[in-house]
Formats: sequence, structure tokens, C-alpha cells
Amino acid sequence: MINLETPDYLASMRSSMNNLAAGVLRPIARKYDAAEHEYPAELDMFRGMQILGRPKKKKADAPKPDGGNGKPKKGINLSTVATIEEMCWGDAGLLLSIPNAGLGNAAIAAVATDEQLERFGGKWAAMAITEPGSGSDSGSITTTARRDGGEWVLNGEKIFVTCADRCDIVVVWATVDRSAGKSGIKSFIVEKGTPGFKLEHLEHKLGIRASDTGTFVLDECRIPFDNILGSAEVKKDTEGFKGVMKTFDNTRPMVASMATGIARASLDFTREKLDESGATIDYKRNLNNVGSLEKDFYLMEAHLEAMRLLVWRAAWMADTEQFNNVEASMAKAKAGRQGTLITQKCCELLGPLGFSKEHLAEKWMRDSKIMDIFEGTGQIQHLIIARNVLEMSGKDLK
Amino acid sequence: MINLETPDYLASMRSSMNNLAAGVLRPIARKYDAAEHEYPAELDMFRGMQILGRPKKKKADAPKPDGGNGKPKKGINLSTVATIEEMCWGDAGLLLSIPNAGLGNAAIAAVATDEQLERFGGKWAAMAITEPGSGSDSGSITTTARRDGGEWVLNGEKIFVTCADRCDIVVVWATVDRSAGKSGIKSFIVEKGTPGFKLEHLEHKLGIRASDTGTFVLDECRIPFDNILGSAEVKKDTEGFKGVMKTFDNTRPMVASMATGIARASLDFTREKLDESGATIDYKRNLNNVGSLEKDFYLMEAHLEAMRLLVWRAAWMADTEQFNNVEASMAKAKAGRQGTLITQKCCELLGPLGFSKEHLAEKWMRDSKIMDIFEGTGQIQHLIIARNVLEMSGKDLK
Amino acid sequence: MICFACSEEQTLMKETAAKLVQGAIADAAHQMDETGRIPDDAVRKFRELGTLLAAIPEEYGGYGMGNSPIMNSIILEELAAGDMGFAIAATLPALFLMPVMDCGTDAQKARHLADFAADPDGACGTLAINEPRFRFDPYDLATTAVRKNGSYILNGTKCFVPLAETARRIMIAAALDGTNGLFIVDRNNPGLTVGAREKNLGLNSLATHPITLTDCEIPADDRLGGDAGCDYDRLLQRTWTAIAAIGTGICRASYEYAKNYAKEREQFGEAIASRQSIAFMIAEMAYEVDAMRLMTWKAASALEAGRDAQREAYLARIYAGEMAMKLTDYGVQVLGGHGYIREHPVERYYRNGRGIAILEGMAIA
Amino acid sequence: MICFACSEEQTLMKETAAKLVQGAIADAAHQMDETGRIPDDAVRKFRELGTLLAAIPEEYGGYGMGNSPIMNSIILEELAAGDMGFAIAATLPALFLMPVMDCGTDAQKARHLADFAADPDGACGTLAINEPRFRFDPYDLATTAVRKNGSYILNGTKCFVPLAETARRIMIAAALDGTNGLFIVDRNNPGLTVGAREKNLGLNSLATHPITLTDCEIPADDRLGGDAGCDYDRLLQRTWTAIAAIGTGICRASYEYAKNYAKEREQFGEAIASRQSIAFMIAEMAYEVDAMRLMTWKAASALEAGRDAQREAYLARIYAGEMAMKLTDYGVQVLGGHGYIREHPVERYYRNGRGIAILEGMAIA
Repeated sequence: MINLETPDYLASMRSSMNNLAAGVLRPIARKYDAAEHEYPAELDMFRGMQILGRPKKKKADAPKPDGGNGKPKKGINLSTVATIEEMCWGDAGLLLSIPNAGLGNAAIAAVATDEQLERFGGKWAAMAITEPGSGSDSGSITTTARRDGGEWVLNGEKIFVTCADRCDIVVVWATVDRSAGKSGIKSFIVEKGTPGFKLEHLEHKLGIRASDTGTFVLDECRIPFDNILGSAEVKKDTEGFKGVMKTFDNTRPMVASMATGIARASLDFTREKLDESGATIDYKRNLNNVGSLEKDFYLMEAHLEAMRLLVWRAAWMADTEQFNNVEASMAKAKAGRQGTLITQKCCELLGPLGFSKEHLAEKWMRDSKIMDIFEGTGQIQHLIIARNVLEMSGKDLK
Repeated sequence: MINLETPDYLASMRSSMNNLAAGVLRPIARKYDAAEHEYPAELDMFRGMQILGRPKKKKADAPKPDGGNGKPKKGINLSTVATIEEMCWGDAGLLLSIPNAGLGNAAIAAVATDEQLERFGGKWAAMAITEPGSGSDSGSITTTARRDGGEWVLNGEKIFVTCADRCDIVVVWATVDRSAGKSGIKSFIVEKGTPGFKLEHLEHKLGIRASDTGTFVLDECRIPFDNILGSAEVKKDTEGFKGVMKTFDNTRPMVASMATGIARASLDFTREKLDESGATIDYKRNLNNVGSLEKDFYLMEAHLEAMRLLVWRAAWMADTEQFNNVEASMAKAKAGRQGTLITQKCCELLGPLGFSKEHLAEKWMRDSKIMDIFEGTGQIQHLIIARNVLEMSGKDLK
Repeated sequence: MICFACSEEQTLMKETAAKLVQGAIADAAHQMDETGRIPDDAVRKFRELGTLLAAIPEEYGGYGMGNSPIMNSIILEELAAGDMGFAIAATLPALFLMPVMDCGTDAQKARHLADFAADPDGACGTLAINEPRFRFDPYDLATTAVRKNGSYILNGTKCFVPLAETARRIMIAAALDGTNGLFIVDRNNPGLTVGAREKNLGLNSLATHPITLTDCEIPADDRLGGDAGCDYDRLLQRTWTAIAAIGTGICRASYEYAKNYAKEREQFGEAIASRQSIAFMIAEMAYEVDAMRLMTWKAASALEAGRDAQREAYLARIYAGEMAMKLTDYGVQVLGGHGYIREHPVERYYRNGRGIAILEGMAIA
Repeated sequence: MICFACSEEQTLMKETAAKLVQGAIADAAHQMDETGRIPDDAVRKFRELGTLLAAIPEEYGGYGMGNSPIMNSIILEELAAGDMGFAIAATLPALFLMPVMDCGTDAQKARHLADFAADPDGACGTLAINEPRFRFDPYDLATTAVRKNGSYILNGTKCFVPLAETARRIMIAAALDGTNGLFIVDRNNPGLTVGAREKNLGLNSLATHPITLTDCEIPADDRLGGDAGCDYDRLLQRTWTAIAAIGTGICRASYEYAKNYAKEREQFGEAIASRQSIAFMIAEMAYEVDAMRLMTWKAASALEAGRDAQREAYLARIYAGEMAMKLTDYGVQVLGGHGYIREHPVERYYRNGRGIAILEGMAIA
């Protein structure tokens, strides 16, 4: 039965996460924006916390993701996106810098063997997918993994790797057979310090500067055969690749929720200034009869609500074991774009306060922009949605 | 030397055209919106007027389009778009119903032989291009013209023909050789009453209801061989087709100017209501410090100015013999889309006054919408612009 | 617990309403729009479902099953996907009776609810909120009520009053001593004049009328809620939620028609949907329609929980207004020239969609 | 006669400015942004063109060739296409001297114009309009001037004052008896404090400072225009036109970079420009940049004709603000992840572009 009231447990979780974000992240947000690439030592306190709902140790010890009854643990996706919104209300760059909560950790938690969990479970794992020539086109990966006896030999270049400097290990996507297309793509765990594995440089970015993004070069880099995640077999169909891609059905709502959290931070600050200036925000008057600032505020808040509801729906579907590929993209498409629009509109409405680094509004605008880009740009999300609702193939709708 | 000040001659022409529009068109705008398809007899007064700068008789008698010195008559395109804006400020549907000023007349004036001018110069000529299966895709015309002795035999169906009921003759686009693609497309003059030429029905439209839009069926319709416009020869290249298409370089700014005129009518009415309600429009205050209605008004007026300037530039280029294909599409793309946005936003701002037929605002919104559709949709215009600035072919950028 | 899916009961009602629309409205909607008439039969078929009677307490002759703003929103979306005018006409008695149920005195409930329960097909009441002026705002009414001994004297002008001509009573929103109230006026009160049917941009299937109140005197007992007055905020919250539901229905209909058209229509030898400019409009329509629905349900959930829904209903309503402008425009644009022809329903959705941002109090959730 | 094309002289100056930017700025702009320093050499090269001296009347040591807001707009667009901070720094003395030329008393002209003509490379003056507060409006200044015998006493806080640290004089906008005036304050006036260099979202190559005025006393003669005051409207019209020109330059740079990138960058085996979603962003950038420029020229034409340009300058300015937001965002989006990296200039255009809607009085046309 339709019920979109926020459950009490979620409301109280949001509230405590907001306290955490306000108390720990917000105060150091500007510091690590200025000190680009410097590790935020304050985040060590999160090292032991399972903040994003991911098991952090080997499977046997981890809380069962399925709650022990074959059904997924109740509401874990919804709790996760709600937590992410609060944390990003605190600071998105810092959330992305929380130790041992990298995308690579999610991949390992999802598919690693017990033996791999034993070896890598406690380590901070980054994820290396994108290449200079690929962008949003994950299927065109050119980094190769060649088998040589009991080892894999990796060659290639990976860009836009989050936590590149701070991580212990990197999950690298490479092809074992280029002629096999997407089916040939596998992921491999490469440990820092492995000969032939080099962190080339860190990027200087528009926003989320607290997060270290880097480029790796793999040059005849040898890793043990057992470092492959999943099967080494190349299947004829693309099921294997689809499995890899499915990770993104979960991560897209997370990114969308990051956009929501940042946009809310901007709106809250704008609201504060509106209140101080004597404006009345009572959700009553016709939009034609309010000040221009109030109208913009109301419309932005409506869009923010729409963003959150699309995110929550996608997460709720995952929690109730429904295939949410389209809904995940809808949340990402909407929130990514709208987050950019809201945060930049707030800067405009704030006037001089939106251009000065005395306040965080300008930073939120910079941080937000990445949410419409990474994990698939808005354009890619629209393609996914359109292909699905129009029931067209990637060939018919490029 | 850059100078965007409106010249005095143009200002006074705008003023007198505006008086004409206010005195003649505006008062009967609602009447012919309600009486869809009824011929506006009041427009007979325009029958003798060369309102859109087109020669209406045979070439020898017509004012030289080149002013007699090999250069185009000074400012005729600019005067025309300025006139159109004023007339559409009065009423767009009625402008499109002005006798003997159809698109067909423009085509005849451009390429007819003296003999053809003699026969058809004084007649009202519609233009029939679009087919049920073609839309914006003029190159895919399936109506055929087969030569049979001293006659052409036409077969096919034409939709969206403006002035279908009222015109005397129709310029029909047909292919003489489908295998020749675009080079095979020619235009033919078909007189009303010709056997096998039937006005199938008139359309009921969202707006511009004063204008009669209809569907013709050609069924073994025989016309004299001399009724072909231009050469019957099928050239290998597509120069001939490009020549036909070039008509649109002139008509696109005209349609864009129609959109500008309608949008201005909406804005003027909104301004009137704003003034009555005590609002101050002084172009001074920061947008953050005005009412929501005022902010929307200012921004719409800025966009209106942008529309007009893009239109005037395209017309000025034509007047100064510059190739204006891209600029014509820029004007059309911007004005078509923005005209829709402005007229519908005005309805929203006017509240109950924007929904009732007591006022013309709702009509302007309906009329405006066609400007983003006919003579090439906004999407087609963006394609033309993109291909040009990116220097990409139609094959590379579909 | 939070849930984004319909229950079996909700699904059943949704499907029933959809089936009714499919049968009685879908093909007729264009004709209804052109002729300005809604078939009585279609309205009767909907009324037979008894959704309103179900909500009326047993003591007043109803089934006493409680009122569900969520269910009402689901139904309104389905009906509006057929025709906005029909959605309003079919659910109309609720516009008068729901405020009575929410805020009426016992005597008002006994009279009006029982009247309706005794003759559910008979002419009932309607609601008059809109006023024909620039900057109209339901929180800034120009229509006034003044207390005079045992009466109220009403003055003002209203517009867009649905089915005012045939209603037996009209609920009038008026300002009273700096607050806003509702006043029940008999159709044949000499101080009330119902004007000729209005001509509007959209909503053409539905007869709407202007109303003039000239020193219109009513007994003090006919103020809704008596001397205590009514919960005007909640009434607006419920009508805003309903408008959002109707907007969702219109946009969904436009989206679905445009989507199917884009797949079937070929240009340059390929379906026009194969072009990103068309496909991305479809994609945006897809997720914005969903967002509109979720916003509506969010407001309805708050109402259903008995919470103050001021924020949620307001946001749902302004979002629906903005999106109805945008999405029904996309619907026409996807069809190009064909979208401009009245035989394609996107044209009607376009006109009706413009009412979502403008009209107040035409339905209730 | 109306004309949309540059004259030979205008083309020459445009190309000269473009060449200067190409040589001294284009490759260095990223470094300038990161280090916060503009090479003196580049500024000197621009000043050597003598555009400002040319405008100053001969009697004050200039070339007396008249001032052309159109030419100034053309130049500002070119400079801003290189770097917004550079455009402001290079043309800075004009920000102080143009108001003097427009409205100064003979004595003020004689002093300040001649000072500059004698030493065009020396530190000159700057202009302080912005105030660090919510709802700041140049027509609603919180900084005040009060007449006191032969002096004015200024109080208030300003921000975003370009090169305030090195300026010899600062022109302060302040409210005076319900009107707005400009007041010339010596850098070392004890009532004036220049704060530490600001940290801003964009415009990082340019040093800007806050200023505090505490009972800052200046001789009454230092009110611009003397007792008659100045034409504040016209000053704002000229700065708005300049901001619009700068916005055009930034957006054009973003457009051109994105366009070239989209043609060269391949994905799925084809240039990303072959996708309509990318190509249509490029198309929109193309015509909106043109529209921005035409709006700027329209305002500049009115100024050049000596007409009141209130409407044209205001519209050009708000249009530039809106479009700078939108188009520089497109620029980043076309590049995707690469657009987020500071090595690609679209990132800088994005940040600087946000200043167009916010900043007041940073340049003059």
C-alpha cells in the first residue's frame, strides 16, 4: 500500500547522521577543499564504522546481507541513500574519502571468494575502470590481462580513479580477450607496490577536492592468478559483463543521493539567509505573489523533493528485490542535473555571498557538478532510460 | 561599423505597421479564431498591398528586386521581418491569411519565367511540400510527376498546406525520378479545379485557426508541361534541390519574426497588467530584489530582444548578400522555442486571465507553438546549426 | 512502513478506473472537447463505483469506509489520463461534500451528506474559489463575507466554477475578518447570479461558469463549520494534491502517446525515436511523470496520516504546474506538425496542461 | 545605418586584442588562475595599445579620439575569452577614469586624467561598488555618505574591489540623501582599510579586496561631479554592458573549446559530436553566444549614440548572467569527466562564468 511517510527509524537515523555530518564533516569541509589531496586524518574515526552499509570483513564474519532468511536485509539500500544524503549535506568530498568505503570495496564485498576476503577484506580498495579513450563507454576497455603461468600480466592506463593515493589496493578492469568484447572484461585486484603498477599523477579538480582522483599506469604488471574477481572463463553471452554493470544499479542511486545532499545544503543555507532577511516561507502564497527569491526557493525545494523521491524509490526497489535498472538511471539523471542547477542557482540568489569562499555555497556548486558526470553522465542516463521505455536496442538508439 | 540602433525609417515603418495591426487585425483576432476556416473578408483590403515585400505581378512590371543596380534592394529583408513582427503582434493567423502572400507566391516570384508570371502572377499560390510520411524530411518526397507527352501526371498526397482552401493555385513538390534522390525533386503549379486534384479536408488546429491548413490528394492529375517551375532536367548533383531549399533561408527568419511578434503581444499585455497592479518596471533593480512576476518579465523581455536581434541579423545578412543559412536557422531555433516559452509563461503569470478566452493571451500561446514546428522544427534547426558549426555531414551527424 | 507500490485494493481501483476511461472516455475525449459535453453515462458509470459514498460515515447514510487521499489521487490520475474535464465532473460532488465531511457542523453533515446519500445521482454542490483577476491568490480573496446579525453578506466575483449552472448549492470561499472561510449558498439565492458558460483555453468538455455575489445574504448557520469556521489550509492542501494528481494523469497520457508515436513514426528511414533529441524528451517525460506522481503521493500520504501537509501539497502542486507546462509541450513537439492537429490528443493535453498551474480548487484528494 | 558587421578599424582592434590574448594569455591562463597572478608584461602589452589614452581629451593629455562603448565591448570580449581576471586588470584604469571623464568636474578631470596621461603605467584608481551581503543591489547601497561642512563622511563595507591594494585612489559608490553618488578616496585615507586579498569561486587571477570605511572623511570636492553629483545610471549602464561583453567572451571560449573537443574526442568509435545530445548543446551554445554579443552591441550602440541605455544595458546584463550560467555548464558537460579537471579551461570558464550574474562594476564599456 502506497505510503511515502518517512518511517520513524529512518527519520531518527537521518537526524543522527546529520548531527555527525554537522559535527565532523562540515567543520573541516573548507580546510580540505583548500588542502587538495591532503588526507583528512579526522576521517580515521570512520575506519571501523560500516557507514555505507557494506560488509567490511570476510563474509563469514560480516552481517548477512540477506538477513539470514534468503531475503535482503530490510531497507539497507534506503538506509544507505538516506545516510549518504546527510553525509553529503556535511561534505561530499569527505564522504568519498572515508577509509575502506571505496567502490572497490563494494565490488569485493559483492563477488570476492572467502580466500580473497581474507586477503583483501580489511583493505581500502579503489576501482579503476575509465581509460583515456573510453569515458562513459565501459565496454571499450583496452587495458589487457594476459595469462602467464600462475600470473596475470596487466598493461594499460586507468584514469579518474577515486582514492587513488590513499587506497591499499585497486580493482582494475581489464580484458582477457579483446575479440570477445564485453564478455572478455574481468576485474583484478592489484596491490599498491606491485612492480609495474604506478600512480602517475593526481588530478586537480573543479570540486570534491578532498577526494584524491588519480591516473594509474600498468606496465607488464604481474599479479597472482587468484587476484581475479569472479571466473576467468570468457562466456559467449554478455551475462558476465551485465553482472559487473549491475553494481551500478546500486551505485547510481547513491550518487543521486549525494547530489541531493549537496543541493539540500545549498538550499538550507539560502533559506537561512532568506529567514534572516525577513522573508516568509510558509508554502501558502501563489508563486505570482511572492518575491523572486521566494519563488526560486520554492521551485528548487520542489525539485529537491522530486530528486529524493526518485532516489528513495530506486533504493526501495532494490530493498524489495525488484530490478531497478531504469529507476536507478531516472534518479541519477534527475538528481545529477538538478543538483547542478540548484547549487548554481543558489549562488546566484546569494549574490556576493555565493561568489566568496567565506561561505560554502560556491563549494557546493563545484562539488555538485561531478554528480552529473561520474558513474555515467546525464546523457548516458537518458540513453538508458530511453532505450528501456522505448524498448529499443543500443543499436537502434545510439 | 557595428550599429544596432534602429534606423528612423524602420522605426516609423514599425510604428505604422503596428497601427495597422492594432486597427485591423487585433479587433478581429478572436472572431476568426472562433470561426475556424472562415475566410476573413476584412483582409481583402490587403489584396493590393505588397505587404511582405514580394513582387506580385510579372517580373517586368514588378519593382526590381535588385534596385536596378545589381545589388539587392536596400533592407527589403529587414523591412519584411520588421513588418511581420508587427502584423503578428496583431494576429499571426490573419497574417498567414493575407491574400496572394502565400509561400507559393514567394516561390513563383523567385523562379518563374515571364510566361509563368503572366499566367500565375496575380493568383494566390499555396505551397505543398509535406507528405504523410515525410514531415521535416523534404528529401524523402514520394509524390511523383510522370511526363506524358505535353503534360505532367502527378500522383501523391500533400498535407499541412497553408491557405489550402482559399488559394487559386498550389505549388506542388514532386519527384520526376525517385532514383535520383533530392535532384529529382521539382516543383509544379497545379490550378484549383484541375481533374484529379482534390482538397481532401481542412485541419482542426491548436492555433492559427484563421489560417486554413489542408490536405490535397493528386490522383492522375494532369497539368501542362510548362507548369514546372525551373528546369525539368535532373542534374547529378543536388544543386537544384539546394536552390529549392534556399527559399527557406529567407522564410526561416520570417517565421522567427512571427514568433517574436506573438511573444511581444503576450509580453505587452502582461506588462499592462503589471503596470495596473502597481509594479515598477524600471530596468534598475537587482533581479533578487524584485517580485517574482517582475523577474520573469525582465527575463522574458531579454529573451525577446535576443530573438529579435538574431532575426534582424539574419535578414540584414540577406540584404547585404551574405549567405545566411546558419544564421537563419539560429533565428528560427531560438525564436521558435522561446516564443513558445514566453507565451505560455505569460499565461501562467496572468493566472485566471491567462486561461480565459476573454483575453487573447491563451490564443497567443496556441498560435506561437506552430512557430517551433513549421518550416522545420526546432530539432531540425539545431541539426542544421550543429552540422555547420561542427563542419559535419548529414551522414556523420544524423 | 514506507512503500512505493499499490496494494491489491489500490491496484484494483486503479485498474477499474482505467478500464472505465478506456471504455467510455478515451475514444470520446476529442469529441467531448469539441462539443463541450461529457456523456452522462460515463459520469454515472464512475459514480456507480461508489467511491464517495464509501467515504461518508454510516450515520449519514454512507458506507463508512473512511476517506483515502491516496486512493483519491490514484483515481484522479487515471480519470485525468482520459480527460481532465471528465476527472473533475466525475468526482465533483466530493468537491462540495468533502469539506463538509472535514469541517462541517453536525447539522451541516446531517443535512448535506444525508441529502447526497439519499440521491447520489442528483445534482449536488460545487465549489467556487477562483476569481477573475491578475494576481489572484486563494490566500488573498477579494470576495468578502461580513457578519450581520444572524447572517453573512457575501460580495464578489468568482470564475471557473464547475457545473455551477446545475449545482443545487455552491460553496463559496470568501475573506472574513482577515481570515478565510467557506460559505454554503443555495443556487437560487437571489444575491447569487450564475453567468453564461465560460470559454476557456482548455478544460472544454466541462461547463464552468462565473458567479457574481451581490449583497448575497445567507443564514449564519451556512458558514462551513459554524462560528468556529473551517480548516481552510487543509481544504487547499487537499485540492492542491488533487490538482497534482490530475497533472500527473495528463502528463502521463501525453508521454505515452508521444512515446508510441515516436516508435511508429518514421523519418529518414528510421523511427524518429532513434534520434536522441526525440528520445531524450521521452526519457525526461518518463522520469518527470514518475516524479510528479511521487510528489502527489507524498502529499497524499501526509494527508492520509492526518498530518499537516502544507509543505508537501504546495510543493506537489507547484511542481505539477511547472511540469505540466513542460511535458505536454514536449508531447506536441515530439509529434511535430501532427501534434498541432486537434485529432491527436497531445494537442488537448497541451491546452489542459496549462490549467494545472493556473486553476485552484477544481478537485479534491 | 544599422550594421551587424565590424568596420575595418573594429576588426583590426579585435584581431590585435585576440593576438595579444593568444600570445600572452591563452597558454598562461590556467597558471594565472592557480597562482593568482597576472603577468605584468601581459597587462603592459595591452596598455601599450593606448585604448584609454585615445579616449581621453587632448586638453588632459590624451589623444582625444573619443570613447567608443562598442569598441570597448569588442575588446572586452576578446580579453575575457582569454581570462576574465586579465580582462578586468588590463582595462582597470578605465573603471576609475571613465566615470571621471563622463561626470567629473573640470578640476577632477584636470587632476585625474592628466595624472594618468602623464604616467599611464603607474598605479591609478579602482572602483568599489559591491557589498558583501545578501540582497545586495547597486541601487540599494548600504554604504553611506553624509555631508558635514566641507567634507563627506563615508561609512560601509565593500567587497570584490579589483586591485584595491595597489590603487592610488578608490572610487566608492555610496548612498547620499536617497540618491547614489561616487566618492574619490585616497588609498591612504586613515578612514579607509583595505582587507586581505579575497578568496573567491572564480576570477582567481585577479587580486580583489574588501574595503572598510569607518567615518572616512574626504573633501567635498572629491565627490564625483561635485555638488551636482554624477550620472549614476549611466555608470551602471556602462558597467552592465561591459559585464555582458565579458560574459560573451567567456561563453565563446567555452563554446569553442567544447566544439573542438567534441569533434576530436571519440567514444563508441565515433566523435562524440555525432550524438545529438552533444551536438545540440554545441548548437545552442553557438546561437546563444551570438545572442549575448548582439545584446551587448545593442546596449553599446545606444550608449555610443548618447542615448539612455537603461533598458538595453539591463537586459544585456541579465541575459549574460543567465546564459553564462547555462553555457559554461554545457562546456563542462560536453567534456564529461575531463571537463571537471582544471587542466581543461572549461573548468575555469565555469567558475568565472558564475560571476557574470553576481558581480557589479568590474569593468566599463
